[in-house]
Amino acid sequence: MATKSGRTISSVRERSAKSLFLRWEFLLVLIFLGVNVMNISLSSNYLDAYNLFTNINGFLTKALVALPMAYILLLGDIDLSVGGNICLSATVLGIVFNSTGNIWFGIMAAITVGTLCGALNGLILTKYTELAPMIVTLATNIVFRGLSERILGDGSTGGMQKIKWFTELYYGRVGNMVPYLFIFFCVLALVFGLVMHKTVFGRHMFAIGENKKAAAYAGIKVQKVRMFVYTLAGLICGITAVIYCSWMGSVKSNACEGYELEAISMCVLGGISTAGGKGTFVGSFIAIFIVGLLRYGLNLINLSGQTIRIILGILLIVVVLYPTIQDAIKNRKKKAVK
Amino acid sequence: MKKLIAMLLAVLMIVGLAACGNGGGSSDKPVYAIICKDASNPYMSRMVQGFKEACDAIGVTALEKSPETTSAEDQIAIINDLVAQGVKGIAIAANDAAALEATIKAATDKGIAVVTLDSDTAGSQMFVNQAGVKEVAQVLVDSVMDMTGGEGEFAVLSASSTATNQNAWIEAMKAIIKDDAKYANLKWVETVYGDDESQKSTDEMQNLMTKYPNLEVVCCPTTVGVLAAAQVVANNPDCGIKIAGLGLPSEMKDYVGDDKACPYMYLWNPIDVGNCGAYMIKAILDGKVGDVGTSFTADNNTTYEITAGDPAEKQIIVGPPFKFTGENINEWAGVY
Amino acid sequence: MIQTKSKSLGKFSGLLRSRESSLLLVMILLVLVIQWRSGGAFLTKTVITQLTQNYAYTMVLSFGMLLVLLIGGIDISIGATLALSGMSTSLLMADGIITNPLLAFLFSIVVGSICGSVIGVTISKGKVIPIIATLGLQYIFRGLTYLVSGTKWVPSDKMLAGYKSFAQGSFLGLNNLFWIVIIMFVAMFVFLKWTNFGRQIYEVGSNPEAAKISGIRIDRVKIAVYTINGAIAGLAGAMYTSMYATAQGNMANGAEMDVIAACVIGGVSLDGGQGSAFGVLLGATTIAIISKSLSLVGIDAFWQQALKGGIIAVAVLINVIVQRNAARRALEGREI
Amino acid sequence: MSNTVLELRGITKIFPGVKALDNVRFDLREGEIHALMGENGAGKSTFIKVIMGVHQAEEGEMFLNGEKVNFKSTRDAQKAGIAAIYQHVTAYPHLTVAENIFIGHLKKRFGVVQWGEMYKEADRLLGELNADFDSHALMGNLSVAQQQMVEIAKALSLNARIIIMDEPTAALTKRESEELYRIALKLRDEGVAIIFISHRFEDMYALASRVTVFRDSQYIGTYNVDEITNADLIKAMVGREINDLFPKPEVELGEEILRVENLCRTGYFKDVSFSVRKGEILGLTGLVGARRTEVVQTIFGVEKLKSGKIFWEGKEVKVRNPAEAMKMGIGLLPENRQIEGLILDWGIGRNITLTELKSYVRGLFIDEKKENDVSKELAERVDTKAVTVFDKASSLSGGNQQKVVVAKALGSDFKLLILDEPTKGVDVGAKAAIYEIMGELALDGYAIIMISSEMPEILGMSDRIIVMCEGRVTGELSREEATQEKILELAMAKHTSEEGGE
Repeated sequence: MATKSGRTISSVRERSAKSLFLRWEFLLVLIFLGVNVMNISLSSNYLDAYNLFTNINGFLTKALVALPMAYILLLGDIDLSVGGNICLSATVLGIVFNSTGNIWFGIMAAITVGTLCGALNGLILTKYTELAPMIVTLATNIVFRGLSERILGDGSTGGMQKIKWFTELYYGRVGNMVPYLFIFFCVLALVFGLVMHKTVFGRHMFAIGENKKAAAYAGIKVQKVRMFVYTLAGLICGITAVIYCSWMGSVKSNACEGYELEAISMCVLGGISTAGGKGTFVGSFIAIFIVGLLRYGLNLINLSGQTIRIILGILLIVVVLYPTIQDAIKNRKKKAVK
Repeated sequence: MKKLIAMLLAVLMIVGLAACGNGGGSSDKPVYAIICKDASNPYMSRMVQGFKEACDAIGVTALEKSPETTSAEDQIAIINDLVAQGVKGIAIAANDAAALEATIKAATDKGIAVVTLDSDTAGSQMFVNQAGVKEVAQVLVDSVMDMTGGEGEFAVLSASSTATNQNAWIEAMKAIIKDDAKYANLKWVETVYGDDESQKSTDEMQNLMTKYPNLEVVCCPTTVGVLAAAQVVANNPDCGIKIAGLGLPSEMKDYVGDDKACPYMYLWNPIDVGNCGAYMIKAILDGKVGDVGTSFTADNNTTYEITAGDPAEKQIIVGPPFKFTGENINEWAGVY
Repeated sequence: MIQTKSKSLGKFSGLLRSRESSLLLVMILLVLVIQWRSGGAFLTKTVITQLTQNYAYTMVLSFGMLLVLLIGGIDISIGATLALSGMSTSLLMADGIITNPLLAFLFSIVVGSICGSVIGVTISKGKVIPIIATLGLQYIFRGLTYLVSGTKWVPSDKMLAGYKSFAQGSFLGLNNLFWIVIIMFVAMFVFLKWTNFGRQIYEVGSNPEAAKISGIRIDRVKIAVYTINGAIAGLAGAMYTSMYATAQGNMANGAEMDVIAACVIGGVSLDGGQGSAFGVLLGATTIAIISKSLSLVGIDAFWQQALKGGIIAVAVLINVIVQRNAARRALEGREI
Repeated sequence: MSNTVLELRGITKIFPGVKALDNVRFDLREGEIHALMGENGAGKSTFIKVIMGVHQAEEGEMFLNGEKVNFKSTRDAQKAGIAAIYQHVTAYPHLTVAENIFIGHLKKRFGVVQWGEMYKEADRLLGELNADFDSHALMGNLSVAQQQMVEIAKALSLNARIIIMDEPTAALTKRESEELYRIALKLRDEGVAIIFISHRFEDMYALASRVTVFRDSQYIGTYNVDEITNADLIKAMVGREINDLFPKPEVELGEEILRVENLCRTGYFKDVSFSVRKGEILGLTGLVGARRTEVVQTIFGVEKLKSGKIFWEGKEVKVRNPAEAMKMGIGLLPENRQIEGLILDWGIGRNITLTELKSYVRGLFIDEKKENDVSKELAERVDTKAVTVFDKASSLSGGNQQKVVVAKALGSDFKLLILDEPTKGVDVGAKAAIYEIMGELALDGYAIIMISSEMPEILGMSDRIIVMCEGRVTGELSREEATQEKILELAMAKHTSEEGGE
């Protein structure tokens, strides 16, 4: 097959400095620095590393579920059942631990239940592809939380804090400074990021999110990928449940309320577009810390919880409106030119 | 270039917005903080009012923090913030009987005095108990006894199934009824949960009336539940059901009285509880608090006797539950 | 060629008709089972009036959500819009600025429609995906509700007597709030079936590209629909606060989930273009019956949540199976 | 000489990367059927969309009954009395037939929609077209032909003075086409002016008095139907003699690679059997609705099979999904490139490597350098006009997009390539290049199945032609015996094929 007109196509991706600046992640880095500058100026003890890490640990449980949520949003799907899933898995951990007296059985049980709940979502959504993921995961969320309420009744299961090494999962720190959970989260985030951007599976997810039909014709087993991602979300919920029990020591049926919406806000802030297919993992990683530290800073100046919710709401809307504002500026420029 | 300016603008907007927050945390006077159960409960806001008055008297700055959801996680996050801000004392109405222990211990290790009020949790140095669990349960059982005339069906409309206080009182009521033959022919038909929401409490109350036609008394150990129940009874006067429980006088003004839905009810002054919480912090910081069994005089020159508590080791009782009847309800309605 | 069976069913044609009649059948069956299980306690006058009164506001919200779903959108901030409009109206009533109940209802509707139009503009002009726009605005509206009320309640004695008595009053034997539902149903039925704008909503939902080419201004339709939805949420806010005679910060928390479930059970498709006012009325009534009867039927409090989620899932699955069979039958009908 | 009802002068329309209309002229007289002919991609559909206000032309003017007009949307055009019936019907599936007819001009009295009147009026119009369904049916349940009849009824309900029909007979059987001719002639006699777009000569001869020809988005000429000969018309349309357009190399056929026996899928096709050999180009043709795409979708594993056997290299196989088909060596270039063949927002490099990503992995991750180099080589092999491999697929013209899809297929070692309407919506220059590539692939030993509804292409490129009609194989013609008339006759011969109906 000789090349016809000898026209050559360049295959070198040149990184213009300007393009680097305009990427979404740079805006997030800017906001991240802004938040830190604000926090430091507002209260001197923000920079105390120990307290900083304590606070970061506080929102890492929410951040853990943001990792698989980024994958789900990338596929153009959504999962509103993570809150209920963690609550049920944590309840199972408490019950199994109290009945068998062995924390290992509890941990295994929690992770299995979490993964099964995720697989249930996946099964329903891949068998009945016409069903809207929002309504299915909405229903399963109520069912999971309802089951945990059924099991616990008006009491709660607890006593996990008696196992010393188990509480170390959450409270333990390397050199009494950097918590294990923080390290675990960064490693997990790195793995999620690399899988998403550098592996075949990640590229397939981008393709499905961008155009399900074209992905199917290119030989990608779309429903298998969706099934795997929902089950993966379940697994991460199981692990988060274990960490939740290590942190709290006891579980009630109103645990982890609102985790799903928090996780979605973090991803959307990170640039993962809910229309699927766009967005980078680094963005979500930075966004997680923006949301967490902004809350911490605003707490330091004692804004009420509700005002913080308003600020987060405004930030989310401004960030999502940003592309449209950009286009409006571009169009006005084009009109001015013509 | 225009895009870069847009970005800088976004960042400045955030910094500016946050900077207008009310004042920095590092004023010179020591700070006592109070953490409520959630953001929208009138009982809690009265308790905070008492706490602030006491702080002004002691000469410290009072700081009120309320979590976004009624959960232990949010309270833990707030405790961590307060420790980071270097507050001297924390008074907390705990959302969970065990979950806060480790975080409180981290605070007390740093010399911060931590007391619990309204609902207790492990790790607290002192539980400011508005009224003993047994005393509250006793008055509730006695009201039911009196209103049913000694025998008949009654039900309990509680807050949420995870509310530590209400569950403790309900357990104590069950124990009292089991131990004493006097209450033998009281028939406890059901316990339902209104989740401290008007709509759910109203639904549950109406369901009770339909399911148990000859129900005589509904006991509501929560200010939200008792108001909703009273309103339902007031709306269908011929149902012949009496309401007992714990309620705020200002809320229940129109419903308490001999011919009204709620002949009488009990509560304690949340303002006193808040007040006492502040003085307890001062007492702990001054090292006045001895072991169980001893007593001490706080700066508001009232002496308190330390008794054994559960799950906190030490507790003091602010006073017996106060009875509100048709006569004195209006007088107290202005106070809280 | 397929011969459609509409001739035999009189004026209305095939599939849509059959789904609503099957839903009516399911509802009747449900009532009979509940009646049997609850020993006849369900079909009594008091329970029915309570049901129509307590769930009137969710039924009204469902009609607003119908419009939003018809154009292929979604709005999860209606709970927060309801709270904001209800709370601001109650606050103005407590401060004596609003003195007559009708004005209160109108003010609440105005606040609701402002919230709705903000959502509409964000989604249409701002090109933001509906789920994310309403998620963000839900945070903002709920936060504003607390901010406006300073996390305090508006107690019932501060409310206008006429405002509270309206919710309890009845006309020709039916409760006033339920009259609002009936009027809303008739208005929605006429609006969607007989007005030009009503048909445009179906067009935009059924085939947005064709609607755009044929000259319908899509953005204007979207803004109008979300504003109407906001206004309805405002009306529901007034209904809620007049019914429960108090205004709390966390009222109607999570109401949007019940409303979406009601629409889905009522046969409304989430991708737009499909759904009717009659279907939504049936769906909302079914959800009300389920919520009301769970405790009556002796299902203990802790099973309720799990069962409700299960019923939504089953209803959604039945919808899909019915659609699949219809599609398969249409395929087999084709002669090859 | 009846007066001119509609006139357009100097119309130019530019889309990103391509000039769809270049200084085009057209005039239409009252009570006249004026045919508009031209190859796919000649700009006919775009021209109609300019008239109907869907697109605004960058240059040029339009005159309606002498005065200048400019339509912003189809509603303006409808109000001015112009109605259009598109090839891909823009229907509202969830609404009833009556509502689809009266969309945009619902019968209202004091703002209230008069349903009774509309159903009655709709039934009258359908009766006139003697349609076999009534106005209560749901649009979504109707066949393409039925939906087209609703569109015609819609035009009648607007009592439009000018009706534009875009390829109306493409989906109709012989009987239905004659029905359409009857209606068109009746309208013409009532003074309605009709623009009739088609690339089938017998439509033109049956209806039109004048014909205008477009080629490569330019105006070629307007002729009286009875004055122009068939050959001259084709020459005007195609611009070159047929035979030198199709460089079909003589290929010595290899052994049979694929054989299918009585494939069935409920509601789509029944008893479809054929085979294809290495180096052979098998043409698969028929009218719209013949279900050719559905057949290849089943072979490729996108859709499930109800019954029937597939033999690959002699052995019977089960194809459950595209991945299995591709592993065996079957490649499919889908019908609508922009939805099924490409991811428009991605660069052409990533599109090309999508199907064989595994072969670019080094260790755990994708080696982007290798991926870019291989995609560059493949893109150049099919002579794609692009600057870098990172150019977005959406920025390319139709022809170049098709080349990218072909490059994607070349990335894997397929033995059979199925091309579904490979040259649809592609300018003439790119068409020649695609035929050349097909020729070279055949020489390389690939077996090729080409689905097409363009007679010149089928006749020019296929070794053997299978003709289908409404889900049934109605005949097989060798390259020598095949003519346009024979193919058309088979394409409309529902159930009259020799081996007898079902």
